[in-house]
Amino acid sequence: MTAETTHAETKVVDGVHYHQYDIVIVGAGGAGMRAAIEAAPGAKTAVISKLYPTRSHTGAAQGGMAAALANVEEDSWEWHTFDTIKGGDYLVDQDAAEILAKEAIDAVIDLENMGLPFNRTPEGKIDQRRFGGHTRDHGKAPVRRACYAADRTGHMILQTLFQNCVKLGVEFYNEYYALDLVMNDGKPAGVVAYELATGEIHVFQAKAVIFATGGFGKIFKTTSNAHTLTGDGVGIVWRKGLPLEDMEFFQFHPTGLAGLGILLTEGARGEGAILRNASGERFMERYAPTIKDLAPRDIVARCMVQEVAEGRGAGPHKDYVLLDCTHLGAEVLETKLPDITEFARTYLGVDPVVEPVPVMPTAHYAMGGIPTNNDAEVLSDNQTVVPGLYAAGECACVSVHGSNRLGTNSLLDINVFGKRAGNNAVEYVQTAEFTPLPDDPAAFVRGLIADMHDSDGTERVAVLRKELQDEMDKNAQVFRTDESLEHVTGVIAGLRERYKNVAVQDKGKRFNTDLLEAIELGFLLDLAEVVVYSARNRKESRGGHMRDDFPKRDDENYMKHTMAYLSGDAHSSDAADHIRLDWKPVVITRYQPMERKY
Amino acid sequence: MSTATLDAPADSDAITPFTVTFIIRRFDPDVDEEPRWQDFDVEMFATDRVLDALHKIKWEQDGSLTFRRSCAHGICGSDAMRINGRNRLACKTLIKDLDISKPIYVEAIKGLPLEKDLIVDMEPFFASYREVQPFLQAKTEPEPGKERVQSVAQRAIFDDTTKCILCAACTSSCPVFWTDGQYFGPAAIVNAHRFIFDSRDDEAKVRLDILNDKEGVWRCRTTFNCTEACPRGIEVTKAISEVKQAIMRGKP
Amino acid sequence: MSVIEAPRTPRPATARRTNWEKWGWIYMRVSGVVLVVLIFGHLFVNLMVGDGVKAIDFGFVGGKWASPFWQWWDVLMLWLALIHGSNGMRTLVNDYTKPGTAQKVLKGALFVVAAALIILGTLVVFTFEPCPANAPLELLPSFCSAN
Amino acid sequence: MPATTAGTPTSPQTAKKQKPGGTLYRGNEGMWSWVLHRITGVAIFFFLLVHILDTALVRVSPEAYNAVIGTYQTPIMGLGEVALVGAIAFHAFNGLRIILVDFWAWATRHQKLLFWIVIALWVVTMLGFVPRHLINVFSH
Ligand SMILES: Cc1cc2nc3c(=O)[nH]c(=O)nc-3n(C[C@H](O)[C@H](O)[C@H](O)COP(=O)(O)OP(=O)(O)OC[C@H]3O[C@@H](n4cnc5c(N)ncnc54)[C@H](O)[C@@H]3O)c2cc1C
Ligand code: HEM
Ligand code: SF4
Ligand code: F3S
Ligand code: FES
Repeated sequence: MTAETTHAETKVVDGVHYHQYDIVIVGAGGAGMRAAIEAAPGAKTAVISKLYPTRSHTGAAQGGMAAALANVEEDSWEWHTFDTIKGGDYLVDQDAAEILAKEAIDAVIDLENMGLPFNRTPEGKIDQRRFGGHTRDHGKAPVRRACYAADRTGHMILQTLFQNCVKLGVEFYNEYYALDLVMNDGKPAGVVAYELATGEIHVFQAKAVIFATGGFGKIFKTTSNAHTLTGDGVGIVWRKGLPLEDMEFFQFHPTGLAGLGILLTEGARGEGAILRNASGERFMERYAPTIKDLAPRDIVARCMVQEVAEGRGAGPHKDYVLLDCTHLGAEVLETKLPDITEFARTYLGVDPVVEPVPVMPTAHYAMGGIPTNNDAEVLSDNQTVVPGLYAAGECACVSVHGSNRLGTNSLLDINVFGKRAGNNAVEYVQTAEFTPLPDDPAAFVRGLIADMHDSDGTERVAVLRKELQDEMDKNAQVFRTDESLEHVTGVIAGLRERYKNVAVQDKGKRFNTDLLEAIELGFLLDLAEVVVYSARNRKESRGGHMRDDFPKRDDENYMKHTMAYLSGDAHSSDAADHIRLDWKPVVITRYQPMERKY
Repeated sequence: MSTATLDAPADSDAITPFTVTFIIRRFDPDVDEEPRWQDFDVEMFATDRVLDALHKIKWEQDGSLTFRRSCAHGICGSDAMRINGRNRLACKTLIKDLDISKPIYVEAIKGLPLEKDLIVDMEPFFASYREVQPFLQAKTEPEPGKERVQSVAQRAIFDDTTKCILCAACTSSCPVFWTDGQYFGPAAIVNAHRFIFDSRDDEAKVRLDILNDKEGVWRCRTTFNCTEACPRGIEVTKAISEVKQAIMRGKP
Repeated sequence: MSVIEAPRTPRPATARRTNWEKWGWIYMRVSGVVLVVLIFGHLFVNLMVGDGVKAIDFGFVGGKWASPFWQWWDVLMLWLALIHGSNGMRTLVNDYTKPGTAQKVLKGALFVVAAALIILGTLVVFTFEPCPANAPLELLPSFCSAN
Repeated sequence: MPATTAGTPTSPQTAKKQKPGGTLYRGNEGMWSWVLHRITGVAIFFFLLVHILDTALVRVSPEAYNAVIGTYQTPIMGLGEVALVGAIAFHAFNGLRIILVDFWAWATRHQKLLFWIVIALWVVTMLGFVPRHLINVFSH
């Protein structure tokens, strides 16, 4: 049928394949493909993805994408800006939030015009629905702002973007793992990737590189994130000595299926579902007497964990609470919440119509990541831009989400900043020259792979990873104290030592996923260390970061972004030896920090 | 493929693991001439998924076992494979829904070139997907800054086929596709359907023309394997029939 | 958005032949419905009425074909069934062989066989002589009695 | 500009060996009805070829025709005719089922039920035909 794609290679030296593109995009999720749609028509572009594009985790998103279209009721992007800032517990850069809210409208319309099948109003316009934290007139009442396509908004976004990439003939390198960013003279010179199918190494020389590699929820055990969300992109940038921003802020969504972490949308509680402990008590009444189960995500998550910690958890191991939907009736469940109903039935064998569903908070979204400015340009410190290096999506931190992201704002983020990254990269490469590659740009990756491949170590990847995830869940999840963080710091240090002795069993070249899991574990360990280190340093509670020993927000000392740098000996076991923390001021334009009350 | 049994496992079932035998069709292109079957015994809980079993094998017994997976809850389409002779997603197939008194057979999907263990080359699959022009082609420009208008009813016509996650469970279950792999296959037709019946699209004719081909819809022999294999519950054969009728009518 | 040319411009008109696949598909269905009547009628009259298969002989056939009704019935059945069958066999050939010489040969053979048998059958039915000279009278249909 | 470039590059045309096989696919009514339809279709086709040729013998001579048709009346061929009629009946009824499935959404959803109706009709037909036919074959 279709002529087989042959990607132009410039040369093959010592088994390393060289390619040259103006722009290389790493990651083919929502952010990566949105960037590609801007970049490909304007410059020679390649998209490298470790998964087939449609496998990216953007496809898992259900709820919707926020934009003040005002299709069903009065709304304005200013209100959206305010909600975003307040939702992020005022750690949001307000100029960025303004861009997000303002460009949201175009972002949604772009998607519709590209073919996204949004649900419609009776007049045939894009339908909108309510979502947590989105209000009219600065908190007066909930507003219908989330544009949605059934409960498959993320799926539709991912498919639509992929379809348009097909239309534009975007060049994809699927199942290529980017493992290194080649920097030269403070500028990106290219990306080194490992081809999963063959085990060959490819060097992509590029004038501009865009990272869009998604999140890193897999540092936790219980997570709504995919197995493949191991934070490779963030880790690659970190290893280059570039900073990471606000890494301590991770969002825990209250209602993940217990033990599995598969997400049950906030909409369930919106429809009236109730959280109960083992004795059937509606415990949220005790913690939040007025709004009860509809308290913000961070608060609910914290209360659930407390119930379990105090022995009131349900189940054989008393390790979860129950989401009771039985009083909603089959009708509401089948029509309004069909997906979660199916998930509960399929994965827990629990029918929400007749039984309460076991739930526990699940690691959901990384607010932190690679710092960028509003043009999606990566920063090497508080303001210096790395020319030609861009980041967008969950791996980036603009920061539009501050310390707590509002539901539906991430699908928005990937579209707005993905587009900006693409456009700006095109503009940049018009005038930029290729940065020369060093003599052997693949040296680092070749070494990494060879070491891993040939290691005769005794440690197993799965064992280390499980220990990391278990300990992160126990110590750095919803509740954090200096003690728990100190403990997990020690654990990570130990794991990093043992990681040096890790071995893979698969010694083949082709589709060596064993080897890949080992490399991914390296990124997980690095990032977990930064998360914990940053968290220890923030002695306050704000948004997704809840310190039991410092339960209050402390604007005086901590109204600022954390910037973590890799310095010194990256392999030393003591984090303090190689992580340096700094601060970056929060951009405040219009809204002064207030106490966050709903 | 909604879950067959809804009865919740008795509590004791849920907490006592039992041993399940998996017989997996292995193929390592570096050493094997032909695929071979290999047994693994795994401790499982009733609520575990086949994907969990594969992970347990990979992580605890044999690191070289190779398969694709990502989301682990049936939305990314990575892990279509043949489980006890039928195409399913490993992450959506629970142990309790299988007969564990007998070994569970796991093998790669059929009809696409086998690369390693449970991994096949998906490129021919995506090639026929691309062939049907799976993207919106509208001749009229919408009002600047506005959406194209589409009624709720117009949107409903193609709703079913928008659910596709391109997992290939359907195409690789199709007996016609197995014979020579030239047939476009149900997934490509489903994705063509999604645009042919979208009121905003103006190029339905072109797609109908593409599918009115030797390797197009007429090769479908209504065996319904595709419909039964689809993890998203898409009525694939019905969609194919609708495309056939649109071709006969000459318009959607 | 499209600075580069959309990669999938409609296929060149040359690739668009008259589409036999569609007509083949429709034909299978139309002929199928008609064949149900023709074949079941044929089977019923030949196998169920009277002594069934035991009663079939030259005389029986001659008796039937004396009537244009049965002549046309059988000719129609011949045409429809043979074309239906050969087109069905063509599907099988498409499925189980790769494009190439072997496939061409098989399809050619199907065509030749079907065409030959259709011509043969049609000629037989219409040029059939129910009362050939020199044949023993007891083998012939009853109406042949007196020459 | 490469014509289509939305795919994974694969190593230049390494003619990949297709390795079919593995276990038998466990399809349901739809697949097995198709298998039977195909087998019966082919069987009928080959019978038809022979049947046209033997019938054509009426043009040769009454003796020739009767000699050949006589073999149709032996008990063994009698059983063969049962098989033939069984095949035709199934192919015909299932053919009608396929046509319904093709043109009627309800039938597309209820194809399994229709398959069992086909089987039921087939059984009824055979119950009507087989005894009568076998009596004809084995009597006299
Ligand atoms: C269950 C769930 C529900 C959600 N619901 C909502 C919602 O309703 N509304 C909302 O706004 N947000 C929601 N979110 C959040 C939102 O979906 C994600 O934050 C967003 O989709 C991330 O998109 P992305 O493009 O940054 O990354 P992803 O879509 O995760 O894509 C990452 C890409 O990077 C590639 N990649 C990674 N590492 C490498 C490497 N080393 N080399 C090459 N490629 C690499 C991957 O292959 C992939 O293509 C939800 C998240 C989850 C988990
Ligand atoms: C009795 C009435 C008949 C009906 C209702 C009927 C119906 C059909 C139909 C609808 C098909 C198409 C199947 C599909 O597209 O999936 C078909 C295929 C076929 N038919 Fe018939 N048919 C009949 C008689 C015959 C006869 C007499 C022959 C033999 C000469 C025959 C041989 C075939 C063959 C070989 C196929 C192809 C099978 C395949 O592709 O799998 N049919 N039939
Ligand atoms: S139609 Fe169903 S089975 Fe086929 S690719 Fe799409 S989701 Fe998978
Ligand atoms: S399995 Fe194949 S034959 Fe048709 S009904 Fe589905 S495409
Ligand atoms: S792992 Fe995503 S569909 Fe199974």
